[in-house]
Amino acid sequence: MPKPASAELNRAELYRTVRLIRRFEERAIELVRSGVIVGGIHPYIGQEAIAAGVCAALRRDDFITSTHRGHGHVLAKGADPARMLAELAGRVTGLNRGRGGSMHAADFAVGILGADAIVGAAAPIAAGAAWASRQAGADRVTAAFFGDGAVNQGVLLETFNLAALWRVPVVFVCENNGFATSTRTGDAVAGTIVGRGAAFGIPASTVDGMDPESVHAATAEAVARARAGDGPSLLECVTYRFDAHHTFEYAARPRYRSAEEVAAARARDPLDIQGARLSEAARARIDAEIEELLARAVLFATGSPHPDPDSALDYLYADGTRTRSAVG
Amino acid sequence: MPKPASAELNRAELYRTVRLIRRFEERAIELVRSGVIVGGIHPYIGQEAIAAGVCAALRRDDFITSTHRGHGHVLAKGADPARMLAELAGRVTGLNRGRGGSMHAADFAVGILGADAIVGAAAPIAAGAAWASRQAGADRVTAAFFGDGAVNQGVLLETFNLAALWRVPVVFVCENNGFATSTRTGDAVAGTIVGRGAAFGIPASTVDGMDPESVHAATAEAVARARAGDGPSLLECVTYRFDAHHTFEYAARPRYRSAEEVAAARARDPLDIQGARLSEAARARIDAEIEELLARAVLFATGSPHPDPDSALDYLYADGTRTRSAVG
Amino acid sequence: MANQSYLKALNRALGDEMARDPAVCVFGEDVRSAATNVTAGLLGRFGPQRVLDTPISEQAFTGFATGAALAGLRPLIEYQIPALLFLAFEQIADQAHKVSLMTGGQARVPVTYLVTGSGSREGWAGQHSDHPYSLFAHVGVKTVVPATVRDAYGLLVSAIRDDDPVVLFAPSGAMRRREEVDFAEVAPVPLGVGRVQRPGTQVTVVAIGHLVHDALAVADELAEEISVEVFDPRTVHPFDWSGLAASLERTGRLVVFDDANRSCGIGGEVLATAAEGMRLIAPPRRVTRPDGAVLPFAVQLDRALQPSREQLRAAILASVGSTQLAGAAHG
Amino acid sequence: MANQSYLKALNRALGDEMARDPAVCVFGEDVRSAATNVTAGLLGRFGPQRVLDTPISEQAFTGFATGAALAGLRPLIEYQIPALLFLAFEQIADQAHKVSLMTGGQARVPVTYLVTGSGSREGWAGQHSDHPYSLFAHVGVKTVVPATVRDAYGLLVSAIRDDDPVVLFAPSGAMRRREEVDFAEVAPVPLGVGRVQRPGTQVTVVAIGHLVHDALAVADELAEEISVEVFDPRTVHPFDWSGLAASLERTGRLVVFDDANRSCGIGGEVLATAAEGMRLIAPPRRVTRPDGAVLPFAVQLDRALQPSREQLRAAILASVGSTQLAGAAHG
Ligand SMILES: Cc1ncc(C[n+]2csc(CCOP(=O)(O)OP(=O)(O)O)c2C)c(N)n1
Ligand SMILES: Cc1ncc(C[n+]2csc(CCOP(=O)(O)OP(=O)(O)O)c2C)c(N)n1
Ligand SMILES: [Mg+2]
Ligand SMILES: [Mg+2]
Repeated sequence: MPKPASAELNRAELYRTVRLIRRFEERAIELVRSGVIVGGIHPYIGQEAIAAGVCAALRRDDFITSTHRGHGHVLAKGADPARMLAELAGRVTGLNRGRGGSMHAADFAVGILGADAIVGAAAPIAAGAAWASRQAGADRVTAAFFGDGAVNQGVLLETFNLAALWRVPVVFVCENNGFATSTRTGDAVAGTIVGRGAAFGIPASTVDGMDPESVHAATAEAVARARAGDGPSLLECVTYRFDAHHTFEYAARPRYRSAEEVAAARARDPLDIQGARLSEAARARIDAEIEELLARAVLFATGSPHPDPDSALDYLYADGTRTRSAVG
Repeated sequence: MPKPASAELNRAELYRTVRLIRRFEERAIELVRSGVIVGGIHPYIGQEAIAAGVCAALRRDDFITSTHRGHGHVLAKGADPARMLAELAGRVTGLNRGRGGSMHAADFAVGILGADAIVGAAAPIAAGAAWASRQAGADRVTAAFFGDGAVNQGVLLETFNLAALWRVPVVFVCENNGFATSTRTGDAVAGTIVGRGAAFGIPASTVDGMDPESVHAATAEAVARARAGDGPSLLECVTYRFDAHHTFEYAARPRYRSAEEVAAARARDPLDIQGARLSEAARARIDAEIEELLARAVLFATGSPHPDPDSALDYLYADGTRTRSAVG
Repeated sequence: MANQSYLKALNRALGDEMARDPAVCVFGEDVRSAATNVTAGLLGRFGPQRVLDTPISEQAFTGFATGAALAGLRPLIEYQIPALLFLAFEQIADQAHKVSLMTGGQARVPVTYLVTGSGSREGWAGQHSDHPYSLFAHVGVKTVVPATVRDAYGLLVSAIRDDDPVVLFAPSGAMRRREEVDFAEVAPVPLGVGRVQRPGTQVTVVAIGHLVHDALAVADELAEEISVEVFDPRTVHPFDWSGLAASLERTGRLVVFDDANRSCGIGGEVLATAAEGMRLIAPPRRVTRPDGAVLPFAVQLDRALQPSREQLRAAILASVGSTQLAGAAHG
Repeated sequence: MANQSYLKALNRALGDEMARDPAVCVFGEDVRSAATNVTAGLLGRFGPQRVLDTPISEQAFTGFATGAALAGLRPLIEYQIPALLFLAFEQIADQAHKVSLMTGGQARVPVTYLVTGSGSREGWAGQHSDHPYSLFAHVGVKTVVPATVRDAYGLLVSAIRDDDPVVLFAPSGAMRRREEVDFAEVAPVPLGVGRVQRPGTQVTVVAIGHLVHDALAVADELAEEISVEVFDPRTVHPFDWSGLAASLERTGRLVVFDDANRSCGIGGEVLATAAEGMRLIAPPRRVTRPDGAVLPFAVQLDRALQPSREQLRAAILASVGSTQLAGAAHG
């Protein structure tokens, strides 16, 4: 397994990413409450170690596809937090010019092919992009993020087969956070998640999804295998969703899990796990830096203009085709 | 494993079914050539042991779903060969009143829920019918037939998961005949077929699909498990398609396999394998009986009326709803 | 009489039918916890054998419901997003819909597909904002889009009792409506029968789903100048053509108000059918989403692509060709 | 000039584009053995890295092509049956179609979806006989239905070169057509531009796909009595509305001939759009499949539900309201 240039730097970097995601989500939730972000978000809080660990093992030119719970992936892959926040606020300065929002952030400049609101639907897209990269002679790798719920989607399993058959350089990252909305993983998944990868001959392993360094190590191995032309891997990162499935839950107060259960899970917080590996001073320095960065991001987002309603059909067709509008 | 009432009878019965299917297909191909059957058929020749063995282990009130290559399943489950042939010829006396044809024969009176032209699409329907039977308190079992190509269809894998989770009394029968049209199983399936069942915790085994008695024995076990409430099973029946993917191949002379390969496979013919277990006399008696039965079936089919064009929209809606026709 | 919500009407209709007919069962994601509230209380009343949480496997559980129907049950499936119907499209349009004809009438598939929250949900972006009822009308699946609390109850009851597959779209834009209604007194609303929600003499506005309420509001605004009839088809397939013809006999003018993409939508179908043989004294008009629209995330853009009251107002005025048109244009 | 078939036109266009642009690759079932013949010879010319046999996994390989397009390739997918588009509907309508707008123009998805043999194939029954082009027009995916050998070549070339997803339906009813043509001299046919296949002055017949040829035959039959213009839109989305308007300026009468289900089909869209604002001196008419039709297996029933020349003839006569109508009715 390839060692990072400097383990120290890597430690701090991983903590920095986890902290950035955590605080970004907390600020975003404030903006949902204050109405700046319309429609709510699916908070990534508790799962930060996965995005941080996976993306730390990727190059800038590697690709990822993300999910409805995708803020962490996008930030970890290197998108500008200010433009990400502007996207959540529906501003023209957003990553998608305000066309995508929380569930669809994309930034092709850093290899983020987009986040998908349809469970499992991005997996074949990731595999196709990975395959095409290899056809072009690049050693680029693609990581496809998805939840435990996605392993029950036919298209994901079809994609496992294609990726294995054609030795596609893709890393399948399953974030098993215990639930698909209110449904427990065990009530929806017969057999095991890793077993589903193994059935297609895909090397599959279970990883501690609360520890950024474990995730990074496992991903680095999978990425090395993919770059070497040895095909796909599946990582089941075991984690827990600390917050609501979606911010709409704040109103609904769901009964699918107890406060005790959540409290117990929170005892292993990726922020503390990685933070404990740094000196107090280093940690404080990073925390302060991130507060400032996010303060600027909030100002940037809230200060950016809303899109012009007359531009609503822009980009509908890539070649600029214009069809009929609403009133003929 | 429950022994059949009489092994002797069962032997003859199995041979009789194999012989019936083989000769039915041969007569049907003649009718395709003579233009009585329009659109051609997907011959089941070479795979008869599977339909015969599986259906011999089922009760009359058990259900099956079939495929585009379904004549054998339908005959083995007990549909009237004459009405089946009339269906292929598009006559009002056909099982589906001429509305379904070769790929869609259904006979609810003997538990045939229908054949499906879309690969894999009938599997969830079979599982749902099986589940509903149990809800109704019946110990009915459902067998779902599909080909090796179907194991790459997402809906089939989703169905494996549902059936395993809910312990549905369904037997998944995969007929691995070596090809999906012109594509070899090995070029389309990563890992193994039984491994795909096992991944969902479904007991899965590979069976000699050329021997009716092996298929019967394996199916009887799976059926017993399902009736006992122990859930689904997967049987991979290894066989070989002796004839064309579809009769259109007769014109196309495809190059995806050699004459030698076909000849070698034909050396193990289910008809001979089962025939060798009977006395010459018994075999001759059955053969003669079947010739007569099929001769009558051909007369019945060719002598039956074509449907009235004015009835083309009949049954479009089960409640008789009539919508607008072609010219307003 | 009590003040009831549209959501409650769906929940009540489903509960009443489950109580009335043991063959009715429910499949869907998070139906036990009732994430959308449509299935609230059903698990407790009817138990886990009739209220099933499914894995995220739309194709399989849609086909599963078809099989259960073939074996005698009357399943209802809840889909949390309209786009999920795209995943199940083959199982609905090519399987469930075709069973009756292709088996020569041997079988029926009484399954109800309930979409909780169709059309735009502000802030949920393009993959959560489709309004694809016209796709089902084209393939021929019975399709209903209730506008009112009463009809949400009456149409869901009829959909569940129907012997064919039926898709029911519950528009997000109608979900929060409330009406004074006693469900015990609401009769099932037959499929294929529309309703004049407001009588008028000069122009017929055919409005679909939640837009019925906007149409009524615009009709009230214009009441001084123009007498607008608001026709709510309630079912988009099969459509109540005789009801529409009767309305056009009165008014002779037609404007359709349809929150779906323009080309090949039900709005176009209504114009086409009226033009073929109904009374029209002015060119028919429609107010729809643009061709091939994808609703962008930002609220300003999302709203810009949905049909608006202003657009309807202008279309009505143009249709009547009244002097108010000039007035509206200038003022 | 050589006598070429429609199938050969597709095969030649694909081969020419693969030779011209190394980014073009082909995915599909049995494309190497060329089960449908559309891909005949391509494996030998371009090798296994550009001609890929896929497992029977329509959803995955459709999404796979989207991803390959995002990474710079121009995939073409062949589907052996129109119903297979239903399996991939979410990946096409909800993913590929929405990428450009939802990413704010960051990405494009140049994928071509080729359906070899759409509409009825005698003797293949209901699941092989759909003609669902109107579904794609409704969601907004560019959709072409070539009628002639030249257009099969010219439209497939344009579809492959287009930067958006494009569905091309090759009707079974057109596949066996032959024309004298030199492909080297055929220019790409721009999407969205129709063609007057036969000029006329009294009535415009808009015919889709293979029905263009039936329309021409009927126009010839009627030539003595009526001057029929046959307009072939070639692309159903985006539609050539100005071409249609120009034709109606000449004729003022409209009959659409469309081998798809009636409700919410392109036939209805053409009538609606014409009724909204084009010149019409008689009520527009359409000849289509019935509402929600499922084609039964038996040939007599299959044909009974497809639009016929007799129906078109009657519609033209009724539209022109000529005395021939009475004649036709009585004789
Ligand atoms: C195919 C599909 N079905 C249903 C939904 C509705 N939905 C949104 S998120 C979600 C749960 C997803 O669970 P999981 O994949 O575990 O991701 P998590 O939310 O836990 O991060 C569901 C059912 C959807 N978006 N896509
Ligand atoms: C979902 C789907 N994709 C493609 C087709 C076209 N097709 C018809 S039969 C066939 C091959 C099926 O192979 P297999 O499942 O092994 O069954 P077999 O023909 O060998 O009996 C294909 C690709 C189809 N009918 N359904
Ligand atoms: Mg989860
Ligand atoms: Mg096979």
